[in-house]
Formats: sequence, structure tokens, C-alpha cells
Amino acid sequence: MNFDLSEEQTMLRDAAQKFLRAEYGFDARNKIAASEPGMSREHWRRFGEFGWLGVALPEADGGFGGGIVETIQVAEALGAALVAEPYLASTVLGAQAVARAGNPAQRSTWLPGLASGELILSLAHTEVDARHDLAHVQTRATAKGGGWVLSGRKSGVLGAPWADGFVVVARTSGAVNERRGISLFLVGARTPGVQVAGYKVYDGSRAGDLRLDDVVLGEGALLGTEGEGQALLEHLIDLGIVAACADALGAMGALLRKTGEYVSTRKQFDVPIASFQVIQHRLVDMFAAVEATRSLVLMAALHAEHLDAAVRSRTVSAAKAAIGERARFVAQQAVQLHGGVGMTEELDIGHYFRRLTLFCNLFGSSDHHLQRFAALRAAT
Amino acid sequence: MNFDLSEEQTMLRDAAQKFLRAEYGFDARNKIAASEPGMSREHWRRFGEFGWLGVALPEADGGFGGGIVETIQVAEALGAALVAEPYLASTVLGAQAVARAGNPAQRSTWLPGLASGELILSLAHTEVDARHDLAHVQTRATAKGGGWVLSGRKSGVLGAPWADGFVVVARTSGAVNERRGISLFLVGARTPGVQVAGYKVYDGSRAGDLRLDDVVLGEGALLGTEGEGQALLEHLIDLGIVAACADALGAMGALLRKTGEYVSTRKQFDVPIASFQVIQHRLVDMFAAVEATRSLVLMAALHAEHLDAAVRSRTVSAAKAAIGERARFVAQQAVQLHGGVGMTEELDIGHYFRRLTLFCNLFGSSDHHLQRFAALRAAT
Amino acid sequence: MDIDFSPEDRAFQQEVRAWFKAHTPAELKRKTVTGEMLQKDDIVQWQRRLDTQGWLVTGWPKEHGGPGWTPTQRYIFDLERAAASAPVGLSMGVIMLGPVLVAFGTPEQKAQYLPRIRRCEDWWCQGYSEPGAGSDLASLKTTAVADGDDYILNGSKIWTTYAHWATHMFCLVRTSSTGKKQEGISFLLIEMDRAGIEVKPIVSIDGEHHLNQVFLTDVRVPRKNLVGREGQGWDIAKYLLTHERTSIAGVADCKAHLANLYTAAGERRSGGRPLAEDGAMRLKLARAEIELMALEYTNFRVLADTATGKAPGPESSLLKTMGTAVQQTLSELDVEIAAEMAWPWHEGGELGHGRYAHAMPRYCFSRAATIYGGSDEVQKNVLAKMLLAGGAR
Amino acid sequence: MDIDFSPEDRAFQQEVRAWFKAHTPAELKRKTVTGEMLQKDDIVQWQRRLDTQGWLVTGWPKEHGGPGWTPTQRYIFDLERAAASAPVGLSMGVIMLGPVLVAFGTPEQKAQYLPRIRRCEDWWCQGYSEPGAGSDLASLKTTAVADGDDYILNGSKIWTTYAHWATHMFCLVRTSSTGKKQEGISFLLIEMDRAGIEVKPIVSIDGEHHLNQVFLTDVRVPRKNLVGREGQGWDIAKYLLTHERTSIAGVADCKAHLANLYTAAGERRSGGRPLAEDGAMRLKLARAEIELMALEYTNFRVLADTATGKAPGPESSLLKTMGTAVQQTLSELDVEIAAEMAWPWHEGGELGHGRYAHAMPRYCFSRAATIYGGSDEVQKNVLAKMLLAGGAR
Repeated sequence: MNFDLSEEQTMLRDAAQKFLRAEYGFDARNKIAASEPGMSREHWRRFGEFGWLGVALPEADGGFGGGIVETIQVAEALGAALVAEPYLASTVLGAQAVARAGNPAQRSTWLPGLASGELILSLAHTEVDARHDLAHVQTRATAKGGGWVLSGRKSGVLGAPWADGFVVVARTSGAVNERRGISLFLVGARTPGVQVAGYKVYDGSRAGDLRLDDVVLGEGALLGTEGEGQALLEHLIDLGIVAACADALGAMGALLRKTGEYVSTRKQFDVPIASFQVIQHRLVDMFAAVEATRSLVLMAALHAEHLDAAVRSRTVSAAKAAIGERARFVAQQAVQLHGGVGMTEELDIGHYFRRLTLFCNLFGSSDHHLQRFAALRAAT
Repeated sequence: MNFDLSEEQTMLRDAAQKFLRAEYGFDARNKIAASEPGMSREHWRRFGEFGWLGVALPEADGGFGGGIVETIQVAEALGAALVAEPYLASTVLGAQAVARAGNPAQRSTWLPGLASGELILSLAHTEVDARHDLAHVQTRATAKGGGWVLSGRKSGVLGAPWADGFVVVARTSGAVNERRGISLFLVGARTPGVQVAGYKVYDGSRAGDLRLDDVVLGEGALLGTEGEGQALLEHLIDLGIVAACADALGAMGALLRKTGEYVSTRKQFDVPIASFQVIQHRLVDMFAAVEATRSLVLMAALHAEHLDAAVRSRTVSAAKAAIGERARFVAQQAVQLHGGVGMTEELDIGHYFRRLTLFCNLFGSSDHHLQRFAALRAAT
Repeated sequence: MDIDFSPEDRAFQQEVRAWFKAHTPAELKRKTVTGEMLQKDDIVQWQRRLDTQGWLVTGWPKEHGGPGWTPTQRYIFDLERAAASAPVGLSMGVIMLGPVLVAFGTPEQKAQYLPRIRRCEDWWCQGYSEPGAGSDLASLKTTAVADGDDYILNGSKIWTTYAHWATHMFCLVRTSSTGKKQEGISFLLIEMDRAGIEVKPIVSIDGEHHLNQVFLTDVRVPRKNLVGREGQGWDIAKYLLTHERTSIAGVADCKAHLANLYTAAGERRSGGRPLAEDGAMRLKLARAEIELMALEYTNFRVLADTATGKAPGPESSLLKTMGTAVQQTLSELDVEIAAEMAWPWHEGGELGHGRYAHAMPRYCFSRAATIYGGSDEVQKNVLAKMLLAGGAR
Repeated sequence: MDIDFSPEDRAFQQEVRAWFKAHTPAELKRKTVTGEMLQKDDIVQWQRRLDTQGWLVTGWPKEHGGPGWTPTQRYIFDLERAAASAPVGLSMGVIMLGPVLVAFGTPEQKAQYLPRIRRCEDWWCQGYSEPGAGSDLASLKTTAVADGDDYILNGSKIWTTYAHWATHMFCLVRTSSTGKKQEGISFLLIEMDRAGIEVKPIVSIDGEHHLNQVFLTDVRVPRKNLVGREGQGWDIAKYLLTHERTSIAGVADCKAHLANLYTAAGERRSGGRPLAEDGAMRLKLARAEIELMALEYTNFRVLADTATGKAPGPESSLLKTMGTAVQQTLSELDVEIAAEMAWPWHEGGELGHGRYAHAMPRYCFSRAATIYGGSDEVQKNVLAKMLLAGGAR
């Protein structure tokens, strides 16, 4: 057992924090989020130069050969800085899909560009009637003339308006809720028949709904083995959850620090409100929530590549369930202790609040993961 | 709509409180609970004289023609005084069974004696594998020679060692979980084949397990219609829950008052601990819990005779679910705020704590009733 | 003790139900169900419609245009109004200033303002909080210095809801800085078009413009705009806090909100099956419903006490604490049920995320409920004081 | 960063597991599983058995008989011990006094007491709390007045666990009443058979006799029984609080407890079906398990910090708060799963309610966990002080 970061991991974390504090302050971030594209390609490429985008990709593919422990160092720093760019969407979900299942052609097409920040690749898996049931896939892919034809609808695709391509989850066989018969496809964003209805999200990022109408794809679009995509999809989402939890940890830590500072300076009844015991204990409850979150992120990361998928998923669900409740609590109490100013768009507190609120239901609510955790008990 | 007690109801409540304060103080109560019988027959007969035991029985049967609203006035006072005698077991569950389903002979045998305090009648319905599923009945009654033969086991029979008789729930037909086929029988405690394994309960009362081995009963032992006992049983348990909730309200109110007094006098760090804001807000949370409990007892009582059984049961389950959580909270916090002395057998705080702890799981936990409430939504 | 409505009350209920069914505009209904912010015009038109029916100022005495209902009738009215997805839609003038003027206003003030409030000719905003005076409201610093027949005001008010729509503001100002700080506060009426008033918008975390900061620089206000006596402002504010107890719990709207949540959970799917069948979601909805029942019956009990003439007490603090907790829980559930349907910033409503388009902003704004009007922490301080003084029921 | 044990650690684990399997007495196992109170003889015999194996004083340095394990080995040992349903069974002497004497004792004190603690020849109790000094421990009033080579003690200690079994008591006494109240406190060792000591039992709400009040009237104690310097008592007590951080969270025993709960929920029936299949019960057990996981990994992190030599800090307060919450939740679940099987007063064990016979007393006594050793409220005060001083990680 060893819980220490390596020297390289520590450097990665410190460098990310330092750069973001200097170059991605709240004002700069708001400008980016309010801009027409809603993200900064320039920043994105710098993230690539720093190695953040390729940190968990093999060296052969232009990456740095790290893994989830490196990923969560970056994710935590990004969450603390309210970064809008699609780290979770592209670097974790999109790139890892190709890194884990791509053939040489697919790898060389996508991975170096994803690592450098030239390309953005989103995962399109959710459907409106599926909610968080990953096996519920209505989008269909039919073999035709050596290639494939895709039709269906996807909702809640993270980073969709920015994406150069999508990893689309579609059914090549089986009934609508079956685990078998699910396949993954690489679909260029400008392929005829692909329509993206993008929107601005409440956390300042962008997402969109995807409409796929008879999208004709070549043979090389299939990612991984036909009909066997479910296991990979589940692993990808588990990785996404770990990264999202680390992002939430960053946001929660920032709120704890900022709230501590605020209550120490804000005066009511002629004293700093930090002198009220109820405020003090609330702050302690927030602190305990952040500490538990840090522990759970660590736990989930250490199990993210566990060979037994049931153990992996059960541990990840435990973390998501518990962190979701704590994220909600910390976000709500940060606003509450800030009072009126915490309710204003002008302050960063509300932005963290919204980011954490969306996190709570991303990839499934706490209740969803509690039930998944309980169901997986039998399997472990 | 009218939420006021009648003059008679107010008098009943005030008289009960006054008598118990004078004659049933904590020391007197402990002597009774520690005595060999564990209850005071003398007090019980006085309760009868005051009309508490016949308050919800028809006048023709020696009662006073009241109902559940009168019952909860008494029950709250009894809870506040930690009374050990079997009001819930006999006056609510036992007597109401006969009052609602008894034929003239059964009524005259039992009701006047129950109203006066001469007799005690317990309901024996729980079985060890049933938990709170009222339809799960393995005890069998077989028709034989114009009468019946009963065999089976009952657990958790309130007031069992004191009972002159039992209303035994047995199956006369149907499969083990079927709603139809359940019948109620009046069984004298000294009938051959009836064995009571009595014990002292953690709240100072007595209960027991029942062993019924080929108990031969006459024709007149059947209470109500053969095979149709389930609806009555459900109503009885609903009434029992309302009374138990009122009892809990009495105990919670007492804890709130006593804790408020304690924190106002107990000094630490040279000041009364009531001057700490965290203690103050805890007290407010206890107060809010007690107030909500009072509201929910009222709500449940007002629906206890609702003609639509689903509406009745759903409302009662709502009350039990919410009051259970609050009883646990108030009990725990009363001990916590009393600190060390709250942990001692010498003080009454711990006795209220144990009474409320048992209440939480009596007739089903909060979770059980939450699920029943949700399931009955479709039916209402 | 019984829970049934009398035949008269049942007839009244039918009348009200039919009226709302016939007269609630579809657009208002949609906004109420989804939680979309109402615009000034929405509210004004709707209030005028209610006033025509004689049902606007239900909390005012009959002589000033109130309908003269019993507490039960007012409860029924509110229930039916909410069940029909009709908005509360009441302005500060109707809820807050009206009762104050009735109790403390001069005959001239009553004659001048009350009819205009009823007809929605004036729009009133409330100037209580200041940048340095939130939970500690009594420390407010906006000064009103007498100068001939006028006061001259200097200071700033904050979190002023709809000040940008307002023609008037009623506010608390400091007319004296000696003695106990509560005793130097007065209640003053101000026309918003007076020189020296500047309104600066504050966008809140729901992305909407409800709130403002109001700057007052040498604003001249006639002394006849004083309500009550000089120094009586704090008592008037406290009177208001405990006065309007029927609505503080928000039971009727919570019931309508909960019904919408059940509908939404029935419509939304999880793995193709209705979300309402999901085990944990069922328990969560059940918990919320039961908390609402506890709130409703606590509200009933307070109403019954009021009806028997008991003096208003700290029950309003209890009702506010319980009520805001339920409201916040329900808004939280909106977001959970919606999941990714709640993501799009509501300007992007054209995407057709319909029912869920305003789940996020509604939830965000719901967090203010435990901050304004006396934060949750302040309410608990009030209740603790009462409890430790031995005032628990 | 990795979670796997080294091959050496795995071999150690196998060795410990096999030993406990072979040597834990069935009667002790039964008591551990059901939560029945251990008697003095249970503990003494078990400790002697562990000591023979060299596994009793695992927290002591090697020179005083400790096994010289790494933190990981100590963690594994604790895990296997609990999983085998073997009791912690450690006396105050082993857990508390031993480390104090090692750090602060004179060579004579070490030689005199440490071997006797290991061999269970002395039984030590802890005299900290007083009737007027609970959360405010520093206000303790028991005086020790120097008189020649002796101190003369007067006062009273309360909540003294197993004082009625004890041969000795280590306690905090006041040797000076000037200056800061913490600075007048000293750490003193007392033989319980000295004249003027009276032990009065206190029965707790689990119906058992764990606790006592100890009255000290003109008790003569030699000055050589002082540990550390006069006035150093408060620092010694604080040292102890932050020292023994591996065990404060109670992770290993919670894991064993949870496993028992899952077993019980599988055995108990509801409507004839295993209670473990009940939807709400599944969620409740899942929640408890996840909270325990959060505790376990927080404990790991603190251990890792300790291993890298970081100074002990307020983590012990965090671990205590988190740990006691989990312990209390698990005990609550015992009672809920048992339902009516938990009713019988445990003297009535002959009824065969077996596994559930001690659910109620265990739950009742678990409530003390947030009171003694610094109440939950005091722990939060400590943490708040650290947070507001900017000491959050």
C-alpha cells in the first residue's frame, strides 16, 4: 500500500494549479465562457503543450503514458478553476475510447491530435429514454455495403458543439435493453446526416443533442468489436465518473476555502460571522465533506483499472453516490453562508454552485449509484 | 374544518396529565417496572375508573363512546409519564378488536372488564418470519367438532405476561402470504396448549412469545367472519400506530422540556451550555421535530376512521414514517445534550430514549412505512 | 375536531375551482408549471383580472376591498388557485404594504395608496436590506434627516426585488442614531422617480434579473410619507413578519409543485421504464410528500390558533423554516428528475426541453429562500430565544 | 500510489489470519458478534494469550515489547483480528498509559509499570472527567496538594470506566490554581487500594455497569507517582488524544460489524423473504457501507501522512467524528434489523433471541461515543479553530 503521489504527479498537479491561477482567473474564465465559441482553443492547445491532454495516453500515441492518477490531478485543478474546456468530454471519454479500442488507423487519426489539443472528440451515449441505463440503446447501426448506416438520437452530449467527432454508441443487434449488440462508432462531426443542436450549459460549458439520420460510415468507423461495446462503454463511464469526482473535489475545495475567508471578514452584529458557533460547525461539516470526498476520489482512482469490472464499478458507484451528496451540501452551504452575495452572478460562488449541481446528476444521481452499488454486491 | 379539542377532550387530557404527574412520577414508575409483575393492577384499575380504558368503547359496552381523538389524549400523557401498563396492547389493540368485531357474548365477556381495568387482552399477530407483513400468517386454525384447533408461534406480543386473553391471528385457509383466509380468535391465557414465554422489555414494559400447540377452542372463539380478518387487523394496527405515535409525542415533548431545562442550568466553560449557539439550534431542531410530530399525530388521528382504507393506511404510514425519524433524532439529541448524565440509568432521559427507540421499529420502521405509503399511492 | 369542509365551504371550493379553470391564461399556467420567471406585465394583467373578480386583496379587510373570507375560505382559495397552476402573482404592495397601511397608515395614506395598489397602478418594492445589514437588519445605515417638511435620504438598499419595475418603494431608514439601534428606525414611502435615486441591476445565479441595488443620494421625501411614528419602523417590520402567516408556509404551491413532480417522474424514462417506478425515486418522492403533509398540518394548527385569537408568535419562524426546506427539496427534485434535460441555459428554450427548461434556474433561485426575509440561522436564533424563555407550547 | 499489499504483507496477513482462526475462543467470538459486554476475566485471559504471542502491545516500541510492525502490518493485524470476531480487548493500560509512560515516564516508572501492564497484572482506569468538568475538561477541580514526599488528593472523578475492576488509576489533578487553568494540571498514578478512595457504580442506559464515580478524600500518593513535570498533565493528555490515531476510527471493527449486519439481514425474514432483499433496507445497508469506505480511506490518508512523519494534528478530531457516526449508524441498524427480537432485556437471554440479544444495549451504549473523549461538539470546535486559523489541508 502506498498513498503518495510520485514526484512527477506532484509536479503535474502543482503546475496545473499554478498556471490556472495565473492565466485562468474568474474574469478570464467568464470571458471565455461568454465568447461565441464558449471555449478557448488557444488555452486548449496550451493544455496540450503542458501534457494535460495526453497524460493518460500511451507514449506511442503521442501521450505521456500515465493513467487515472495523473488524470485526477489535472481534473481537480480544472474544477477549482471552473474551466469550461472539454477535458472530461474529450480527454477522458473520447480519447480513452480510442486509446482502449482503436485500431492503428483510428489511433493515428485521433490520438496525437487529441493529445496536442488540435482535436476534440466527444462521447455520444445518452438517449432521452435511457437516462443512466447504459444498455438502453435505440440508435441503430446497420451493416451496408461493407460500411454502416446510423440512425437515432443522442441527448446530453458533453462538448458537442466543439467536437470534431463523436464516439457514437449504437446498437448493431439485440433488443433495446440488451447488453450484447452494442457497438461504438467514430463519426466525424461533419459527416452528412449528423446534426448537432448545441446549447450553453448552466456550468458555462457547452453540450448538445445529436440527430443521426441515415449517416453513412465506412468500414473503418467501427471502434472495437461489433456487438461487444458495452464493457468498454461501462469502463469509459466509470473513468468519466472518477474524473468528474476529482473535478467536483476541486470545486468543493475552492468553495470551502472561499467560504472560510468570507465568514472571517463579513461582519454582522458587529463581529465577523465566523465568530458564531453555528457558522463554525457548518464550516467543519463542509471540511469533513471535502476530506471524505478526497478520500473517495482516491479510492475510486485506485480501483479504476481493477481487473474485476464488478469491483471497479461498485467502488466507482460508491464514490459517486457519496460525493454527490457531499457536493450538494458544500455547494448549498457555500451559498447560504455567503448570504445575498452568494446568490449573485457576479461572484464565483454561484458558478461553483451550478457546476456542482450539474455534477450531482451527471452519469447518474447519488440514488442511481447507490442502487448500482447495492446490485453489484452479489457480483463481487 | 375544526382543529379544536372539545371541552371534554381537554378535560380528559388535563386530568390525565395531572394525575400522572402526582401519582406516577419517575421513582414510582421505576418501582412498578421493577416489581415482580412489572405493572400496577391498582393503577390500572384507577385508569379504568378515570375512564381512560373505556374512552373509545361504546357506552353500551361499559365505555364512554369516544374515539381515537380521546385515545391520543390519554396516550400522549402516558408516554410523557413513561407508563408501563398495557394501554396500547390491551386498551387499543385488544379491546378495539372485540369492540369492532365481537358478537354480544364476546362483548359482554370482555368489554366491561377491559373498560374497568379488571381484564387485559393482548393482540398476538406477529410471527418471526413475517416481520411487519400482516398477511404473512403461518399459525393455523382448523375447524374440528364445531370448534377450532390452533397451532403456531407468535412473537413480540405486547403485554403478554399480563394478559387474561389473546386475540390470536391465525389462518383458516389460503397460502401463507394471502390476504384472504385470515381469522381472529379469542383465546384465554390459561387455555391448555397456550404457553407464554414472557420477558421484560427495554422500555420497562413486558411482552412475550406465544406457543400454541393444538389449542382446542369452542365455536364462540372466532372473532368476526372466518377468513375475513385481514381488513380488521390492518385497521387495528393503524389505530395502534396512531396511539403509539401519540405516546411517542408525549415522550418527545418531555425530552424537549427536560433538555431545555438542563442546558439552561448545566455550566461548562463558566457559562450555561444553553448560551452556545450550536446547543440553541439543536434545541430548535428538537422543537421543530416535536411540533411536526404533533401535527402528524393530529393528521393521522383525523384519518383513522376514514372510510377508504387505503387513504387511512397511507396517512397513518406517512405519520409513522416521519415521526419515527423525529423520535430517533429527539431521543439521540436529548442524550447527547445531557452528556454523561444522559447515559445513566438513574436519570429519566435514558428511559425515554429506550422507549422511543423501541417505538421507531414498532409496527414497522420508518422505511417500512415509507414503502407502504408509496405503494398505496396507486390505490388512493 | 374534524377535517371535513362544511357544505358552504365545499360550494365555495367548486366556485373557485371553476373560475380558475375558466380564467387562468395558458401562458401563465405554462410558466407556473415550469417555474419560468413571470414578467411585470404577466403579473399586472393577472392581478387586475383577480381584482375585477374581487379576489386580489384576500388578506385585506372588507372595507378596503378584501372579500371578507374566513381562514378556511382563504385556505381553499389558495389551494384551488395553486392546483389550477395559477401563479400567486402577488406584488409586494398587495402582500406587504397593504396590511401595513391598514394597520399603521393615516386616513390620507390609506385613501391615496390602497386603491392604486389594488388596481395595480403603483408597483411597490421593499427597501429593507443594505450591503452591511443583512441578517443584522437593525444595523441599517440609510439615513433620513429631517429638513423642513422633508426628509433627506442618503444610503443604499440591496437585494431590492423588482426595483426596476417599481414606481414606489417602502423602506426602513434611520431617523436617529442614539439609543437602541432598533428604536432609531422609521418606515418611509418613496416615489422612485425622485431625484437622487439610482437602480443598479443584480443578476442572480438563476441568470435572471430579479434583484437590484438602489442608491439614494440626497433624496428629498416629504415627511407625510412617514408611516406610523418616527422610530416605529422596526415594530412595523416585525408586525409584517408575523402577520401574513397563511402564506408563509407556501403549502398550496408546494402541493401543486409536488403533483407536477409526480407527473414528470411518470413521463421521464429510465432504461425505458417510467422513472416513477424506480425504487429510490419512489422513496424520495414519498419523503418529500410526507414532509409536505407535516408542513400542511402544522400550518393548519397555526391557523386554528390564529382563529381562536392567540397572539401572533414565533410560529412564523417555524413555518418559514419548515416551508423553505420543503420548497428547496422540491426544486432539487426537479433537477434530479430532469437530469440532462435541465442542462441548457434557459435562453435556449427552443430546444424543446419543455417541462424541464427552467428546472435549474428555479432550483438556483430557491436557495435564496433560506437567506432573505431572515435567514434560516436568524429564524433559529428567534426560536431559541423563545424556547429558552420557556415559551415552547 | 497503489492499493496492493506487498508479498511480505500478504504472508503476514495469512499468518495472522490463521492464528486468530485457531486461537480465538468461541465464547469471545459470540460476545463480539452479538455485542455482549466482556467481563474482566474475558479481557485478562485474552490479553495474556495475545501477549504470549507477542501481539498485545502492538503500539509500543520494540524495546518495551512491541512487535515492531509497520503501519501497514498494524492495519492488517487489526483487520484480521476484527474479521475473526476477536475482540479488541485492550485495556486502558495498553492503549493509553503505556504510550504515555514510554514518552514521559521515568526509567523507574517504565520498569515498574510497563511489564505489569503487558502481563495484565495491573488493571488501569482513567481518571479524567469530573462532575463539573466534562467537555470543559480543563476546569477540573480535584486537587493534589504537596505534603512532604506525598500529594494529598481531594475531589471526585466520574465516568471512570471499569474503576471497579482496577488496581490503579492514572488521572489528571490540579496542582496549581494560579495562571491558565490548563497549566495547573498534572498527570498522576494512583493505587486504588489507598485509603480514602471510594468507588461508586454508575449503571448506564444499556443496563450494564461499565462506569463509576470515584471519590478521593485525603488520599496520600507519593510524589514519585507524578508522570512528567508538575503542570505538564494537559500536554500529556493532548499527546494521547492525537497519538493513537490508527485505532480511533475503528475501521476494522466497523467492517466486521457491517458483515454481521449483512448476515443478519439475510437471515431475518420479512413477509417470508430475506430482509436483505427489501428495497429500503438494501439502500440503508449500502449507505452505511459507503460511509465506512469513506472512513477507511480517510484513515488510510492519515496513516500515510503519519508514515511520512507529518506532525499529529486535528485529524484525530475528524476521524473521531466520522468514526463514531459510522459506529452509531451500524448499531442503529442492528436494532432495526432485529425489530421485536431486540425487545427482551438481555438478562432474558435464555429466550434464544441469540444474535439479537444485545442489539439494544449495544445501540444504547454506542450513544456515549459522541460524548466521551471530547464530545462531537468539542471536536468540531477544535476543527473550526484549525480551519479559521487557515490550517485546512
